[in-house]
Amino acid sequence: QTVVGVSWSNFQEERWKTDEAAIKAQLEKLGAKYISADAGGSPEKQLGDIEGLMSKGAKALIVLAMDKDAILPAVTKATRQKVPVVAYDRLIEAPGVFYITFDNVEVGRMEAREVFKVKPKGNYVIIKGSPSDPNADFLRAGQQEVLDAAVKKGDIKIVGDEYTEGWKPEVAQKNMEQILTKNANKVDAVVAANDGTAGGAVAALTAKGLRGIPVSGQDADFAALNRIALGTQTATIFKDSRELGREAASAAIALSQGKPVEKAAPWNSGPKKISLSSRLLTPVPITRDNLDVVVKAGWIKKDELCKGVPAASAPAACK
Amino acid sequence: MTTVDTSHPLVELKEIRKAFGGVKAVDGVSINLHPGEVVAVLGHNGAGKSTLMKMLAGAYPVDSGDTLIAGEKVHIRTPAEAQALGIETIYQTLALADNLDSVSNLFLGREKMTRWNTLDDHFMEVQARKVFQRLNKNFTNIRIPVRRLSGGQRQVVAISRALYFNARILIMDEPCAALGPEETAMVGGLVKQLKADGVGIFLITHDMPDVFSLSDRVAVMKNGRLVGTYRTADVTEDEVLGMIIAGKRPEGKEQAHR
Amino acid sequence: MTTVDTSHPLVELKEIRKAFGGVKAVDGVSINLHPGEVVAVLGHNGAGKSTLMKMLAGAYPVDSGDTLIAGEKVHIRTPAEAQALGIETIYQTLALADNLDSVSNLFLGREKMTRWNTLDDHFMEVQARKVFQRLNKNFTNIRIPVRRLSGGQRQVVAISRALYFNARILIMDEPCAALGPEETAMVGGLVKQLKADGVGIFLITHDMPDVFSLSDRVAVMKNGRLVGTYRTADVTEDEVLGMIIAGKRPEGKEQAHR
Amino acid sequence: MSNPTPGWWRRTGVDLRLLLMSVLLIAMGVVFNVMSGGVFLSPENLYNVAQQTAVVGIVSTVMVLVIVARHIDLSVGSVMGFVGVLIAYLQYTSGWSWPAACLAGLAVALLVSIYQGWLTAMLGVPSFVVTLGGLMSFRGAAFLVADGKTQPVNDEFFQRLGGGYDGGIGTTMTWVLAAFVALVLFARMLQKRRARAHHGMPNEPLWLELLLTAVPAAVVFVFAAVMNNYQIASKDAPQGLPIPVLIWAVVAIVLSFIVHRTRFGRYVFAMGGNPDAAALVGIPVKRVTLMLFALLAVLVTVAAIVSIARLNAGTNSLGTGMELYVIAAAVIGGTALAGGTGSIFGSVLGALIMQSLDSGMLLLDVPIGKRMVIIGQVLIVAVVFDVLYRRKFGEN
Amino acid sequence: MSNPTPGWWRRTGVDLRLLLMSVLLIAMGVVFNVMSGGVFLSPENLYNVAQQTAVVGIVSTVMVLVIVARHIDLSVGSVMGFVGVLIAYLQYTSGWSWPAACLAGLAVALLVSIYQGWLTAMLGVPSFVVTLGGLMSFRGAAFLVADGKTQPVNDEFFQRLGGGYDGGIGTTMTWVLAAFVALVLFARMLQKRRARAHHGMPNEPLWLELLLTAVPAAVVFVFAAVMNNYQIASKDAPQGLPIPVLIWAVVAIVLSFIVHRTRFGRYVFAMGGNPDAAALVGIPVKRVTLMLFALLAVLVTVAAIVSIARLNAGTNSLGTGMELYVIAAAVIGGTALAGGTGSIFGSVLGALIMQSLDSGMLLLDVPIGKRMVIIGQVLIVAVVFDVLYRRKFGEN
Ligand SMILES: Nc1ncnc2c1ncn2[C@@H]1O[C@H](COP(=O)(O)OP(=O)(O)OP(=O)(O)O)[C@@H](O)[C@H]1O
Ligand SMILES: Nc1ncnc2c1ncn2[C@@H]1O[C@H](COP(=O)(O)OP(=O)(O)OP(=O)(O)O)[C@@H](O)[C@H]1O
Ligand SMILES: O[C@@H]1[C@@H](O)[C@H](O)OC[C@H]1O
Ligand SMILES: [Mg+2]
Ligand SMILES: [Mg+2]
Repeated sequence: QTVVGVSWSNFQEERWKTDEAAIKAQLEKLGAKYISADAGGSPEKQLGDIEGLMSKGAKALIVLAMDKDAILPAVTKATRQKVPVVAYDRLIEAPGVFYITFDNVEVGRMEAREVFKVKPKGNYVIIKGSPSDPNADFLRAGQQEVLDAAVKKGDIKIVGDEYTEGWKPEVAQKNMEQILTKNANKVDAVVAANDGTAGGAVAALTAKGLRGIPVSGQDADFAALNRIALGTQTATIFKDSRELGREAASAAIALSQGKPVEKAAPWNSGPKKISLSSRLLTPVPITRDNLDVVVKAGWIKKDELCKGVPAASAPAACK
Repeated sequence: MTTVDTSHPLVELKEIRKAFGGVKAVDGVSINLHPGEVVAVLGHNGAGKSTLMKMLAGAYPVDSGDTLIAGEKVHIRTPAEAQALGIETIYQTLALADNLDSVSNLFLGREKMTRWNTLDDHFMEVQARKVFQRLNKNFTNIRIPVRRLSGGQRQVVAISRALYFNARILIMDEPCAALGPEETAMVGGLVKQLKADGVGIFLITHDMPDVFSLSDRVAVMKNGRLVGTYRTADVTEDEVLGMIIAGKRPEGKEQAHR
Repeated sequence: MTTVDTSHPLVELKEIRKAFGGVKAVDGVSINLHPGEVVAVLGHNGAGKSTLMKMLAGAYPVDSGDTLIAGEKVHIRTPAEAQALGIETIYQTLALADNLDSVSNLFLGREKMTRWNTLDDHFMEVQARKVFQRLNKNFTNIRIPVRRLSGGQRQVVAISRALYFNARILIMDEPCAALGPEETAMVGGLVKQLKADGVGIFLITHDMPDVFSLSDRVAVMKNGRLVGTYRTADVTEDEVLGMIIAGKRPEGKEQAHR
Repeated sequence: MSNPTPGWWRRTGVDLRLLLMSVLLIAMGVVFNVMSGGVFLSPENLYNVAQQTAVVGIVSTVMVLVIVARHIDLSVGSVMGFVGVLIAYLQYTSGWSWPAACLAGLAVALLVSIYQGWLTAMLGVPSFVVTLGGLMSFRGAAFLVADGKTQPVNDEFFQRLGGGYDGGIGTTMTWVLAAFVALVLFARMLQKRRARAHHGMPNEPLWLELLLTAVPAAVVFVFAAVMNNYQIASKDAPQGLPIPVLIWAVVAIVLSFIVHRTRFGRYVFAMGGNPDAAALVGIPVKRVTLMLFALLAVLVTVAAIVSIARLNAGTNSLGTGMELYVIAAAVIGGTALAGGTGSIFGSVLGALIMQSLDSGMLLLDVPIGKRMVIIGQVLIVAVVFDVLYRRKFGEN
Repeated sequence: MSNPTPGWWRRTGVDLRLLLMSVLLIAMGVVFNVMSGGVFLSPENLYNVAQQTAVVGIVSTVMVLVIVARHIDLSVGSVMGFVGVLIAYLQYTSGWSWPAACLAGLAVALLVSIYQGWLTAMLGVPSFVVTLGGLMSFRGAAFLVADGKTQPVNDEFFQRLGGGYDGGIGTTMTWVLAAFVALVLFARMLQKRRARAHHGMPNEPLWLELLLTAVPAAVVFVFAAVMNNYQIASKDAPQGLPIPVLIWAVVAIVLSFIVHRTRFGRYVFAMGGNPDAAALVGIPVKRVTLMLFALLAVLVTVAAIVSIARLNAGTNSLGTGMELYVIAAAVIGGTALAGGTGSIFGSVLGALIMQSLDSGMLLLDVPIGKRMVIIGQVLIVAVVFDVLYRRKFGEN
């Protein structure tokens, strides 16, 4: 029985639970064994975790890296021991790694695009992720790509751009409040790094009675989908973790048996331009109009999605 | 003040024992105290005097042995229980809360409350002023933390604590160790007055003149055991020293249990 | 042991002052000490005795005033500097590190080192054993933390510290406060022996018999100021008490500065 | 005089140290105001800052007592996260009503505090260690409750407990409350004078005491006026006092009362001043310690409720690192880590100073790294000031 | 007898408490091994656990001394992060050689420690507050160095300092080292016997001392054998002792030596036992405190170097929360927070116990939430054991 080790960066965001379930299920189906470790947000600890997983006999690794550079020693060790590594969700740029993701830069682009569609002009607030999580900067870079032209033209003014310590929603809330005050509440759109921080931003807006301001996030957290149904959040980026998890598990098994991965394609647009075999899944932006996607995908149950949504103003998916 | 019951000793300690880890600090000591009597408890350093008294004061639990107060067997488990029995203690270490003022320290653990069950600070201040006056006329800064008082003033506070609450039984553990001659004389006067009021007093001291001028009986301890108990009038200073240092009972003298 | 220089006093303190916040603890005190002499420093609680001595011992800096040792003006800023001048101190609070054993405490701050500059524990243990024997034959458990020793044993350690390093000047701040009669007698004997060796001693005490049996002169302080300095032989106990309590100089007696 | 604290201030009962801190706070406000072009002292921003400070402020008040009693609690952040997620979970996932969920949360918090208090009071394990363990354990527990999932809370009434859109008590109530507080201040002053006279103790001149009472009363009115001046654009009336701030104020007043007027408060200080003496004079030290931990549990629960109500959700990261800010607020407010000294009002000022600094720098767009550097150093400066102040006035 | 510690153990100089802890560690290893089907005690896993513990272990050794001296340092994690990023930044972005970068890092760490030590030793600000401020500030500083960007380190030699692929010292060297250590142990024992005889002091029977020396020597050999038994599949020789573990061992030995054989060590303990007495007997308390903080800075720098070498990168999150584990390791190892007692070897055991627990649970697939709950409680249990042990043997 093949043992596959999965190293998680941390479980603070709720989506990883779904990813885990998907990986587990797929491995079971393929007759492999799932073992895992969670680094609690610490790159140091993640190295130890991966070592532990290999001691335990992992023949393939799926790694959600906390830090794409700091993870390299573990990946090197694994490749040298001929244990294939699947970079899960976040890029790990080392030769031999198989990269499967919803590209974070792309997610950033989508977050910005969804808001930009609704508000092509005006004062934008950017709520960034944790200053100690490199992914926060990838997301931010993607957002900038989308907004850059409009910013240069002067259509969009970025009036607030703050990191959020530890991705903590309450910090995002406080930062949002101060940004609102600073700008006399003249804020027209919010691009938040994920659904947790979006939740903080929404709470700040609601408290000021500012309704109808577009806010986007990512992860399709249940709480965020519920907010979209309620109309307090505009969009979230649905990275169907179950698909990601399923594909990653299959890839890991294939690699451990020395077989090629289905639908793999070469990819080399990382910062170091190293060529990797990869599989890029497409994230789906979810708005009020296509909430049914997440329900149909079995991601969330309808009653959970529509909890507390008044029938009168309910989106189609709740009807 | 207190009604004096003479049919029983005020305090009877019987075969009291206490060990710390392997050290037998108090080892089968029996001793008693009558109303209006001063018993001087003597002994070398580490003899067990303070430990014995702390058990009576409820600061340490006894390992074994009986305690009788006015003829009734009691179990004193906490200082509060001892106080409820009328036992007041002046500790060798003074036992003051350095950050509180003299008034708060005087009433600590027994605060006077108003009818809304809040602290009655004004009442306490007025009372405190009166009590402190008895011992030291010049003691007026009673509202600053006792940490800032001189050694003598601190001792005044500690002694006043024991006086104010009308003790039946008073334990004084080297009350004059840090006092100057004037304050020492004052404490001597107080002891005599309390005696007259019928209070029973255990007095721990290393000072021979005090022993002979204040006590009715002496009880000498050595290495946790009681060497003997004698009427002060029956023994000489050398005999007392002999008991303390060598544990030698004076020849031909009878022990006295009352 | 020490060469005795008689042309100068061993210690001259001139117009020494020290205030804490607003309190003038020591207020213009001048006092001196000769080789082989014992000067008893007396006074009520809070008179400033310990503070004065702590300045000589380097524990507190002086606010103003001069200190001369064997005729030479010195600035004593730390206890180590005082020790280098041959000043040893037995503090009222003993000043022991409770978690270290008696040997370490004896040598604390002045450890004997091997030639590789590491602690020479064996040497220190052997020496310590000898020193402690002088004061107490039964003191053998010198390798357990002093926290576990009895009050008397702790005092022995503190006194030994001052003896071992061949003091020229010894400050004893109530060295017998916690001691039993036997140990007190022992310390008295020691004082006499050191005197004979030419050591100058400042002795702080509240005990009148000690004052009269041990000291050559008495210096009395009140409220931070010096009341007066007299030959012990010239004054009576009542006169001394009068100085301590009322700050009253005995009539018709001459002060003595040597 | 043997009392080196400046005599005049002491006689009037004014704590000079806290007065200086208040002045510092005001100065900071003015500087930020100028630098932010008048935004910092606007009613809106003051409303924000007051709200943002409430959660840390609530826990700080009781942390003062814990530190005074020579203990510490490093687990407050984790326990708050745990209890907060639990309350949100019970409402959202289990469908409980909010009062039931809050009571359950309180019960759990009390259990936690009894456990930790018991280890500390009965077994004598240092609270630093017990709560260091708790810091780790209850962070894990916070994750376990809802398996890491964010738990929204939607009850509109409940959300008001966190302030927010409908979370002010309105202008009328705010004025009434302010008037009430002022009344109490004056009544207390008069009652004190009467009691002193009755016991034959001298009183300060009436004009002086009137003045000294008028100043805090005026502060209360100014604050009320500011809160009543902030109106959300889309509403037809100003907000008035936000509920979290009201809760914080009530907590601070109750705790001040406990400190000054009850046995429990006095015992906590006595235990901090000299634990041995406290036991010897008959104070039930263990019981008081347990009660202290229980009080802490109550206020941590209150803080948890306010937090999740404010965020409209319970997240497993709630309260991470909060212990540091809570302790820092108490310490900036003059609570000595060695025990025995501390002031509830000081903790209020301490929390406000820290939060004003953070919010002020946010307005000025100071980037996160620099913000952290500055806040840490301000904490140190505050305590250096405290140390020098005490040294100067001979406190040690 | 007046000495209630079991007499026989005391005479032999064996610390019963640490012995019991070692037994606990071994028992834990055996249990995990059985439950994990033999993985836990495999050379590979032991090699990993030893490496993973090194960074926390290095800092813990000196944290013991800091706590013994009645101080605490809450800023070690942040300072390590700051210095680590700085060293990585100087190499990667500024292109310095690694030795130059490390020296610069050390210099900065020393500046930090002098600043914090000065506030503590000279101004008398409690170290808890100073380093609480430092915890916040230097985390910010870690971000500022490289603007939050991860700094890779690529020098292959430098990377070996962190262990990793080429980070073992090889079998031969490992055996040589083990033999050397054993030799020193025996030589020291003989030298001690000679010295005692020379001073006329009695010696224990030779067979007993031989036995007591043989046991640690044997442990060293077993450990060497285990490390020499782990071979990475793609390499043609086993790893031998990993360099971080070697560094940790050297640090622990040097610090033990400092504690037992130097003035500085004795003074640190004296200051912890009674700070007033220490000053009165002429110990230069301020200087010793400053030196202690400087020593801390040196070891924090070493830990930072090992960390970034191990990660091949300096990240601004480096060391976040590490202070908790460092303090916990010291405390589990028997260091009392009240000061005056502590043992370097104890901290080694404490760090190993925590890491083994974590790694063991990982092997058993215990999910993160539960793992955190358990680790926190183990810390508490260890200290409860300590408290009860001391009470039983009359230490208090
Ligand atoms: N809390 C304690 N823990 C351990 N041992 C103790 C404790 N208290 C006292 N002892 C020991 O018990 C013995 C008796 O001590 P105690 O304080 O009763 O002596 P004492 O007669 O009052 O002496 P002194 O004249 O010095 O006050 C001593 O050996 C002391 O070391
Ligand atoms: N460290 C200090 N800080 C503030 N005040 C002090 C300090 N040390 C002493 N004092 C004050 O200085 C005065 C003199 O104290 P000192 O200890 O010298 O008296 P003493 O004569 O030794 O008294 P005792 O007989 O009680 O030992 C007292 O009023 C005391 O309160
Ligand atoms: O999905 C997000 C992930 O990309 C980021 O790295 O961490 C936070 C998550 O919400
Ligand atoms: Mg005693
Ligand atoms: Mg004195």
